[in-house]
Amino acid sequence: MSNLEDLYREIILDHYRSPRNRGELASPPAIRVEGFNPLCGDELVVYLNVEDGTLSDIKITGHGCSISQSSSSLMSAAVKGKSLEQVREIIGTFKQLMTVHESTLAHDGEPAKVDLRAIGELAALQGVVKFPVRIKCATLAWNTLSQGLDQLD
Amino acid sequence: MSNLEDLYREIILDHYRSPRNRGELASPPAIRVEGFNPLCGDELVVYLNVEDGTLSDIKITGHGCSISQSSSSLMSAAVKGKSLEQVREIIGTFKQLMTVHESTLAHDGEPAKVDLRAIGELAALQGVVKFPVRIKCATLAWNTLSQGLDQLD
Amino acid sequence: MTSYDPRRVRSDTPLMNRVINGHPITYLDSASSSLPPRAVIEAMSRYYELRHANVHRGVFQTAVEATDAYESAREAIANFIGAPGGSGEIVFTKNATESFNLIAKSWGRANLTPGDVVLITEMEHHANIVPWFQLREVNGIEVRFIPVGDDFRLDLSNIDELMTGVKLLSVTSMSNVLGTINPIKELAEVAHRHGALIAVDAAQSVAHSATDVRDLDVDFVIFSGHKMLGPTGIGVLWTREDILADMPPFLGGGGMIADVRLDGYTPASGPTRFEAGTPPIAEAVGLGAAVRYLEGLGMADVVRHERSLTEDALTRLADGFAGRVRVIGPHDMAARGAVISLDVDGVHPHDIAQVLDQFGVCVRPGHHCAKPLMRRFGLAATARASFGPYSLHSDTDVLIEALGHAVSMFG
Amino acid sequence: MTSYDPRRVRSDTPLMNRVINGHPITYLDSASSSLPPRAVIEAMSRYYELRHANVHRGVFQTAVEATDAYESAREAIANFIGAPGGSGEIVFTKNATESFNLIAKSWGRANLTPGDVVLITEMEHHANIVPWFQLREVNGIEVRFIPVGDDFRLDLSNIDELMTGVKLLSVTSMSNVLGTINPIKELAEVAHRHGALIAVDAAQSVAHSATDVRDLDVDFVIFSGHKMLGPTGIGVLWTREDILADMPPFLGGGGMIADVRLDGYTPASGPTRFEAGTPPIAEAVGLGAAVRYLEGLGMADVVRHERSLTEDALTRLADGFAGRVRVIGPHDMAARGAVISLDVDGVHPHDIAQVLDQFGVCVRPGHHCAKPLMRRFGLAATARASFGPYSLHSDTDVLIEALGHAVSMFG
Ligand SMILES: Cc1ncc(COP(=O)(O)O)c(C=O)c1O
Ligand SMILES: Cc1ncc(COP(=O)(O)O)c(C=O)c1O
Repeated sequence: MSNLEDLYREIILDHYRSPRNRGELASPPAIRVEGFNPLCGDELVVYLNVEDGTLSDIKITGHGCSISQSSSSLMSAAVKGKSLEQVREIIGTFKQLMTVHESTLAHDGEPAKVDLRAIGELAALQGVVKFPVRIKCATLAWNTLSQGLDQLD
Repeated sequence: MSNLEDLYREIILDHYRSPRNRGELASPPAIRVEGFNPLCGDELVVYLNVEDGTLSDIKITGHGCSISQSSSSLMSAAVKGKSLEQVREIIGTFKQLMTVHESTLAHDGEPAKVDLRAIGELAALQGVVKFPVRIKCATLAWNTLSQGLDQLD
Repeated sequence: MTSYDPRRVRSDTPLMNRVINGHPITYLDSASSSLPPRAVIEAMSRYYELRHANVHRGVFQTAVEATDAYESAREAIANFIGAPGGSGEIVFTKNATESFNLIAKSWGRANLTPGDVVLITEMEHHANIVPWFQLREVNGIEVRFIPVGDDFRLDLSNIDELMTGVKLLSVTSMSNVLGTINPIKELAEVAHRHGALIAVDAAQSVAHSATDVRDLDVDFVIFSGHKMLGPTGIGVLWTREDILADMPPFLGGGGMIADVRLDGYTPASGPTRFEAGTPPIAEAVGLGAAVRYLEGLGMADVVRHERSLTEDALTRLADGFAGRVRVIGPHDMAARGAVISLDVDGVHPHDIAQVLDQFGVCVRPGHHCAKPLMRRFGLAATARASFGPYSLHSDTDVLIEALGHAVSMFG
Repeated sequence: MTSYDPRRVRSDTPLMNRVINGHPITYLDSASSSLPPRAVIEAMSRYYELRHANVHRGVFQTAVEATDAYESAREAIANFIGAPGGSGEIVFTKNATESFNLIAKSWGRANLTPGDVVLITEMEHHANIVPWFQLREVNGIEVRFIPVGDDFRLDLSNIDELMTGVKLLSVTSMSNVLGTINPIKELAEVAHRHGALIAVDAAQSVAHSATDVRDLDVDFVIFSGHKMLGPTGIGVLWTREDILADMPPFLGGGGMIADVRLDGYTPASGPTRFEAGTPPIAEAVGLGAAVRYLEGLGMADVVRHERSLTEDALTRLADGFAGRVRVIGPHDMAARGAVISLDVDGVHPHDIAQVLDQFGVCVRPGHHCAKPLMRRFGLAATARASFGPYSLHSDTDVLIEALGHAVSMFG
């Protein structure tokens, strides 16, 4: 069960049971992006308010498994109120976190270093990499957010 | 090699090298029937002249393996000049000859009895039943002849 | 005569020795794909070791043997489903899905014109939906659905109205999500009364009950090898000889022709017309072995055993979780099979499957290729457990225990 | 690095132990289907014994392993043919024939309009002819043939004229009857200069020479598992990612969709859009093992060995039978492969194959699914001998001896 406890850490279950920043924002002005995982049926809608280069508000609706739901909740908490530059940095760090395990296996080199302290609660998602089929659950919200930011350019 | 010599008896090779009744008949009045074995590419055309209930003449053209060619030659020699009733009897006897082996295997009962003396040289084709894939070569001419007779009805 | 014992089937099945996360495997995903017995695996290995060759046009010994093996599999299947015309009515495809595409793209294109209706049901697998949508794009047919009631059964109250304009009724014999067994014989009678044909998706039923196409009086039956203890890579289409004879070719290539010229081609007759290219030879050998194995078990005994497993599991699921576990499918045993879809309050099917995996329990989360049905019941996914002839009551013990962990974990 | 030894390949191949009519088998029918090594047979058995499950939507351990095994086979094949876009360009089909039907019925229907020309050759296999005739029936395209010269090679003298109106040039890399190897790189250049795409039937070449789709600069490549030491029931279509992205669905069903509603469906993207239903999972595992086995041999060494076998056999056939044995195919070794079709004066190919079988020699009589080519040379059939990586010069000894018997028997 140790693996399983790695996956379903208390923080994750907490965010699953009580997701942060759940809901909608009026769009426009908010950016509205849909995310979809056809294999699982997970669906998300991410709403973004950007003001003066800052992600002033974020709301998320949708349904999915505990991993995709908690990941979106953790994400929303991590990026809300941050500058767009910081948001992009957090996205980058998260994606690194999700590939550490695989790249270590694949290239047999130095594992990429992720500064776990810098990402706070997000580190709880680290256990997902041991379950490769679930990585796409964890990344759905993040990819959707990225798409939303791309619309700003 | 004993099996092989059973298949390629001297009579068969002789009919293959010097086929009897090869050629065409003016049609009409002759009945003209085509036979075709799509798997082997064997092709036959059988011409029949019927007068007063007698198969007064038969000619065959086409190409195929030694079995299909010799079988058609042996057939032509066996049926030429015979009454239609006799021809149908010979066809029946030949078909029995071609199924003796299979039915013996399939039903484990008494082998059907074929009077080998009654069919003369045709008995040389008996070895074919040991080579089930070649049975369709041996029967092509006979099926074509049957179709021709059916046109009389 | 038969002495069916699920424990013997289990010991015949190599994958049952698998250990997963420290636990012996508890395989509850036979509705997705069944586990082949040693006899099937070895029949294919022996085929490759002793007699593999391409079929149909060979004269040499192994080519003759390979052809015989391939054709005798066709006969075994014809026999298994009681095909009145014998092996000449059995077409080998790559899976059940290709079989449906064959019906739609050959029979459908030739026989349906704009406005004609193909009637299916809300509980169909995508394999029996998408080919008809594709045909609609080119032929302008209408695709109509028989609704599913709140009791998870077909709502046939308006069936005669629904049949207006219908040329084909295409329906599953058993839902791969709900476990519902549909009244095929009755539906065949309805279809024929309205001058329509009936196609049956037997993918879920063929290894779990006896199939007699003559008794059912149906016109097409399709199924897949890998759901009946056979291999992947092979499916079956059965149809009546007279229907088959009039169906135009589907895929083109070698084997399905009588002649090819620079200016055109003449198709072959019989099942080979629909078997373009080198067929799934080893797969047919494996499927033939699977059918012989199933016949050895005796389908009547298999049905009885799987009913008892299902009934027991339904009772324990209803009793055990204080109402948190809901079965999406008929709760009574009248006309339902050994497929149990679960919706667990507060636990997503993905998480259920993940937790259960830690106990070696294999259940499938997802929409099970039946999205219209999922939408009908307002669900994105279920966690589905399904039994096979090797399943035991002890599998249910492990399932219930593991499910308990999942439920308490997500509190 | 590699140390290819055909005798080791032979000892890896269980069917080589077969005794036929008292003789050890002399297998000379690899052009029809090759004999799989133990590694391929065992990879499939192990798959069924240890990790069989349906792919794609499973969370439990064996479903994850089965999916990984299936997808890693896709990667192995992408690698083997140098697919620039990797495994996302590899579609699994049931055989080479289905691959051609996929091109014709998906890409062809979407991209060709009445009057557009598909240019093929007189030496094509029916798999690369009939699908185009079928497309002609629905789309009104023109199917045009590059002629074959008396030297058994493509007559390219008028190629620029022939290219008028051509949208697709579809051509075999090696004739399965003549052994002729066609200049694919040159033809790709011609096709692209005329704004056409080029599809390559690599069924005969893929296990007998290295394939590098990037170097060849082609647009589609198709081949079959069972001709490359792999199993039956699986074929491959490779095409460039950008072409694949624009191709509409082919067969409909589960797995190939992103969504299905009561009123329509949305197809998935990537190779899965073309893989409806449960795919050939065990077959992909076997094909992956076959590709790894071939890579272990080293294709350059295999080519060298098969050239030497062919050259030797051609010489001995020309010398040995006082002109009674005619090779239907190029007599020199420039651009020809290890397929030798024979026309023997006074002995029908069926009879040759029958006599040879008595000596355990497997050769294939017939039209080899290339009827237009047979007509071109006024033949109904040939007897074809073909080599594989397990063939030895001693096979030719037995062939020549047995052929001697056949010739003298028919005097
Ligand atoms: C040149 C060529 N193309 C295509 C095919 C068709 O392959 P398959 O029968 O596996 O579909 C063959 C095999 O006979 C072939 O030799
Ligand atoms: C009811 C039903 N029909 C059709 C299919 C499709 O079978 P296959 O994927 O083997 O084509 C399935 C399998 O998922 C099924 O459950």
